[in-house]
Amino acid sequence: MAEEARNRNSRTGRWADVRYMLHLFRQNPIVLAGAVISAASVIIALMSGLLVSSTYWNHITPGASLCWNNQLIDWHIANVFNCGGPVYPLGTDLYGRGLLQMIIVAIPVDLQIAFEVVASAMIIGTVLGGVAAYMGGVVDEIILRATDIFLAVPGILLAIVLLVVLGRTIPVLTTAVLITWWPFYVRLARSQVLSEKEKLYVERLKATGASGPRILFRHIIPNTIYPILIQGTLDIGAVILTVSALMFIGLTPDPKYPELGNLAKQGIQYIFTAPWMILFPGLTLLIISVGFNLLGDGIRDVFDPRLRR
Amino acid sequence: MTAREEAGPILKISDLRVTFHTYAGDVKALNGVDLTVRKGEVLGLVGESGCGKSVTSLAVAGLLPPNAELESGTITLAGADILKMSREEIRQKRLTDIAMVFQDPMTYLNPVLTVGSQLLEIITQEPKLFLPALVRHRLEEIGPEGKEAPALAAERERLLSISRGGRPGRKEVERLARQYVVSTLRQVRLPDPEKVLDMYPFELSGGMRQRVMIAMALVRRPKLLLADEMTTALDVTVQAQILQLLRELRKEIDASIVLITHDLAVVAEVCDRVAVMYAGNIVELAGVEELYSDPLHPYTKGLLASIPRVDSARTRQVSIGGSVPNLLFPPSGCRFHPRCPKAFGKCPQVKPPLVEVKPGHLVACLLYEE
Amino acid sequence: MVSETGNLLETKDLMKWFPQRGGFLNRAQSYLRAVDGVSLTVRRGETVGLVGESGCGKTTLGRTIMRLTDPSGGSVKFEGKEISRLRRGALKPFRRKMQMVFQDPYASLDPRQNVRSAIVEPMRIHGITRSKKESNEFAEDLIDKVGLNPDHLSRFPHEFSGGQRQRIAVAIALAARPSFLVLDEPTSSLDVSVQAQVLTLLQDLKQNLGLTYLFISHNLAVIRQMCDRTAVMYLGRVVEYAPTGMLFENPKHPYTVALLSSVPIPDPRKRGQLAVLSGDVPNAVNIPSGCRFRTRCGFATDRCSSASPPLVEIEKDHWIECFYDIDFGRRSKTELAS
Amino acid sequence: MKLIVYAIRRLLLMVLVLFGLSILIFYLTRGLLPPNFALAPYVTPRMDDAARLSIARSLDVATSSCPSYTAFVDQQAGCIVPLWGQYFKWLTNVLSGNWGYTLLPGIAGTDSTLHVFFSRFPYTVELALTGAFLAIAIGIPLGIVSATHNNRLPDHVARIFSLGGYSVPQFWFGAILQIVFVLYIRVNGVGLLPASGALSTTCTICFADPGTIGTFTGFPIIDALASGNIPYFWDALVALILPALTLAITSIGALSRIVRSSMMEALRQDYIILAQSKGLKDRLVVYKHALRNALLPAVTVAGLLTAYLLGGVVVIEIVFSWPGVGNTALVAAEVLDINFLELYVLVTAVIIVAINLGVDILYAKLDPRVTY
Repeated sequence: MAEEARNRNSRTGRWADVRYMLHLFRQNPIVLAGAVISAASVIIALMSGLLVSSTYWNHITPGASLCWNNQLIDWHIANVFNCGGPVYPLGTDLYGRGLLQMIIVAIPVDLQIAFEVVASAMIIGTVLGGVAAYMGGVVDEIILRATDIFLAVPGILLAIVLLVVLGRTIPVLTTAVLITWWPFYVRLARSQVLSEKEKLYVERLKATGASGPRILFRHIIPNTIYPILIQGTLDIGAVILTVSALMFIGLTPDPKYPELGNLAKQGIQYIFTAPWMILFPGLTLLIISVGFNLLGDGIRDVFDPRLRR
Repeated sequence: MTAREEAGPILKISDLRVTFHTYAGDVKALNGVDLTVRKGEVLGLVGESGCGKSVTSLAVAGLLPPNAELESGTITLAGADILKMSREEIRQKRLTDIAMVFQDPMTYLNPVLTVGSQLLEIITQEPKLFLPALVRHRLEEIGPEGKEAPALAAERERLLSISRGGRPGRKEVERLARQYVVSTLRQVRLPDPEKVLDMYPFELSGGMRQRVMIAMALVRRPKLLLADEMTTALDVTVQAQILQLLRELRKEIDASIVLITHDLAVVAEVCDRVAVMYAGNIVELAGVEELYSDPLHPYTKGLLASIPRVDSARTRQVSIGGSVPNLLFPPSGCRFHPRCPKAFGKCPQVKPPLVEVKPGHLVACLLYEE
Repeated sequence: MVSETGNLLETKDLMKWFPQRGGFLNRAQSYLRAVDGVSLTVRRGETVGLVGESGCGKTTLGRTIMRLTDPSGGSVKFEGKEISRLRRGALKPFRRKMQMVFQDPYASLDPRQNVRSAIVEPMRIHGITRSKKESNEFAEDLIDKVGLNPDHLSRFPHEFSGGQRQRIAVAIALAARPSFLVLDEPTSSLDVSVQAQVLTLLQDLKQNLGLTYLFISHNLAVIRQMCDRTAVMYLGRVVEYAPTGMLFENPKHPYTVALLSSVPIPDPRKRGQLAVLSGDVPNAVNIPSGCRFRTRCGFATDRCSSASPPLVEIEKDHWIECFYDIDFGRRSKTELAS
Repeated sequence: MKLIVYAIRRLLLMVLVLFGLSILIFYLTRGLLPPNFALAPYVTPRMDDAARLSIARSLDVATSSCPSYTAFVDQQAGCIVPLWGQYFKWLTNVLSGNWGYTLLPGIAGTDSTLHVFFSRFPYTVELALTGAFLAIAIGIPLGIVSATHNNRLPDHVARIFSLGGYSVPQFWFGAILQIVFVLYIRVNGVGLLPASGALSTTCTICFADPGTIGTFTGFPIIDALASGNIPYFWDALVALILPALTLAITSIGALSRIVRSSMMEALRQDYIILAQSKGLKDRLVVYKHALRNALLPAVTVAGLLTAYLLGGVVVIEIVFSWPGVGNTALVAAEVLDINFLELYVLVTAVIIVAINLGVDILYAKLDPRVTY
């Protein structure tokens, strides 16, 4: 009833989505927090080079190894070493590098991998999944079985194998994570297109004489892109966690490499003597991941017509 | 007919106002609805989509969604005000007094539960409430004392002891409930009811599903049956079957029926009185023959003229201009005035009251004000 | 059936069977015979009604004629040319001439496409207009023809009411300058007061543009008001085909009679006259032998179950698929020579 | 009867998928690495070049016309069997259980890869199943509460809890638990819970001397019970707490989200209105009518979750020094013990595919509408 009435209202028209989003933000400030956090992490990543030199991670300050001179936090641990000198707000790591600076250098590394993986997975998934669903038959079967094969292996195992075989470099890492990720998008896009192509407007376009590619790429895919974008937003966090986990278990190009999981890895050995070393990089990962997840959840609510009242 | 008209009201709704709070704004769905349903009558509630006919029935059953706000009004069912009741009291009313039948039996029946499970749960959740009826029904089935098999005689003894206050076992209640439900399914002319109990809704045809839904209502022996677009999703031949069933049932049960529909032909077929709704108001209320032969409200006139008829040769369609208003921004005064061919100066300013212009014929239109 | 001349569309023994897959190899185990041998002619300039209950195959027939699904057998001739087996490219000129309007106007519009772009798209596909300016002018002309105004062109489907949306769908269908429209339940999802507006619009357009309609509906009243000739479908076959007036005044097939007498009439003085056809429509997978209506027919004989009744022209232009000429008033029947 | 046909069809499909996967894995490990890597698990340091060449020939890696081992290592023309030729021999070896000797440091050459894997695999299974059990036991009720209290306090709490679990790095959360329960909550001079390993004796609630148990199934908890050694059983159980909790907390989100959304979906359905209109109590409406429908998708997710945890425990095993295959896989990666990794991938794949099949059959049993 209310649905009917709203549809008929020309005044709510195109601004309905925007207005609804504002309404949601008002109702649910957590979503707003998600948007702020993800925006902030992207901004920090973009400004990283201005804040800290991008070669900072390669310097070693032997005298400042594992020290804490921030008076604000007392760790209550017997052997915390105060190195004096410049204040390191989050302490230093094994190589005497300031942890705060390292985190700032590491954020763009993680985000870049995540964005690359998610964007490529979305493109591959949408095209393959869309074609599979629209064409059906043998094409569908082949694409579907291919995803089955990749989905039968836990992603992290496949990534380990790839990194071992192809070498521990960032491009290999990105590829390895992408290889474990694309099948999900094929499945998602396929199911979206499958239900969308049953809609009457597709039938109408066929009757009009529109060609298959035109219907698929100009009409169906633009109409199914939102769930895929939402999944992409949610997956930024998950990809960052996977990448950092792979780095954490030691599949890094360089032990000093500025990546949040790798920073945490150094900390695990000193977990009882220098707990900040694992605490802050992990916390950064948590915050970024929560940010994107909250944002994704919020956008999903915006575009879920059934939740609207 | 006359005896019915003199009978007292079973349901009385007065000045009911309901607003839905949506993110886009407030939808003023009901704008002061006044309606009475008499004992034993079939009242047709007609109107187009969004006129508030379904909202009215949901309000009576206490099933409005959480974003609906009851701004004013009273709903009196057999003397008790429903709107003043607690959630639990309204639930009890739904269990025993008010039953609803909905449009699309496919989506309204739970797909993963058997028909039997969905029918029996009504009784088994509070067996005490139904026990006397179950026992009475079974005793009637067994018949008076005579030369029956000893098993039946023993059963009669057991039943009599229950009716004197004895406590039956769980199994006994379930058996009685099953027998009771089977006879209700028979009452809605469903072939092979025993088998239907163990079937899932998707295994039944549309007409059978609708009969199951009607049986769910009848099991409770309700005082008021709200049938919301009961035949809309059905094919004409099945619709004819259901309408015939409805005509037969009204002689067998003593419930008042409110038939909510957009189809004036269905109303003409089974109703005693008709209320026409438009944009949240009752605009006209009259006996069925009176309404069809002498409609007063311009909307009713337009509506009747715009129905294509199967019993007359080709004519050019007459239609009401414009479309149903958006209730986020309802028209002022009489809500029909923007589409009304007879609108005049006062119409946008004054909301016309529902007044009786002829005996038993009420209309809400400024044209008929003295 | 009728003389070749003047037939815009002609189907012969048209069939659409949907395989019911199952078993180990997922082979077709049985077929759902949605359309099971339909021969129908539509003359230039007329409106042919196709009526029947849900599942009778009327929509599938419309889709098969439109080549939205490939027929399993039989032929479809449009302007005398066989189109049921044409490939994509060869079919395109016919796609232009035949357009379709669907039941649910909201679902039949792309929600992310504005009205102008939706109307212009068929013109582009078929190269009907040569410039953007020309397309826009034609779009404005069309939107005016369907009773909306040019301001509406820049809006999106969700900004319109049901009736307006159906007007837009009609405008889009007309954009390819078709000569033939399949109207699939065009007013079923609309309110009564709006339904009449759209029906009137369709009648006017037909007259002004010289269109031919195939009007599919379950609503007998609408069919009576709109159509020149009417075909009644039951379980995938046309059981009666006659000029509309003749069909409604003097139905000859027992199913048509049952169908007509189960329609309630909006007049309380005529209440209680509904005749009730008992039982349900059989499953289209297990169609009864012989005459498919015999399981519910009050006049069925042994002959009905052993052989399929032929299509007989019982009076001029009035075709039925039955062995008997039944006098429904006196409940007597005479055998028809086939 | 029809169900059996369906199951057999799915089983054949499953074999097809595993076959495809074996090709993929074979290509990744053999096609991308020099051919002598294939030899490593089958040769011992004392072998001379001639023996190595003959092993290379017996594995169908070197051609019979290859003149010498050096020529093979240098990949001279005509010396290496084309990949597709190598594959079938590889597949035969794999299927007959001939995985060669392990290359793991300390035991290299003395133990078979197969034995090393299956002696450590039970630890991984035990951890994964406990984690999955906890995740399901917490996640499903959490999702239900979230849906029935939509946008009210319990929903917010449940959402934050599941979202937090979903967003937290596993290794970090494990480490924090270690810091808290070992470093900060100390009773009698030792941490409350054990920090690492599958059997720790240094924690407040551990038995100091659990003794030993026999090996029956390889699963420590089951073997301890079978040996009647309750202290050992207790210590093994206590050691599971932190790693299993980490696993559960970080996986709950996936489950509770799907339960929440499918439950909300179910509660919006028309049949809920009919159930309410019949005067049913809320309890019956929610738990009989809505939950029955909402649990259908949850079954699929719960099955998948269990399957994926078998491979997804790698990180947690490392943080908690858990003696399972995940921990070993990393060592294997360091020493390029390709066969161990292949075995790990294939075994988990078989289990994942099998669980998938089981879930689909269960789903078909639960939903009367499903036809095969």
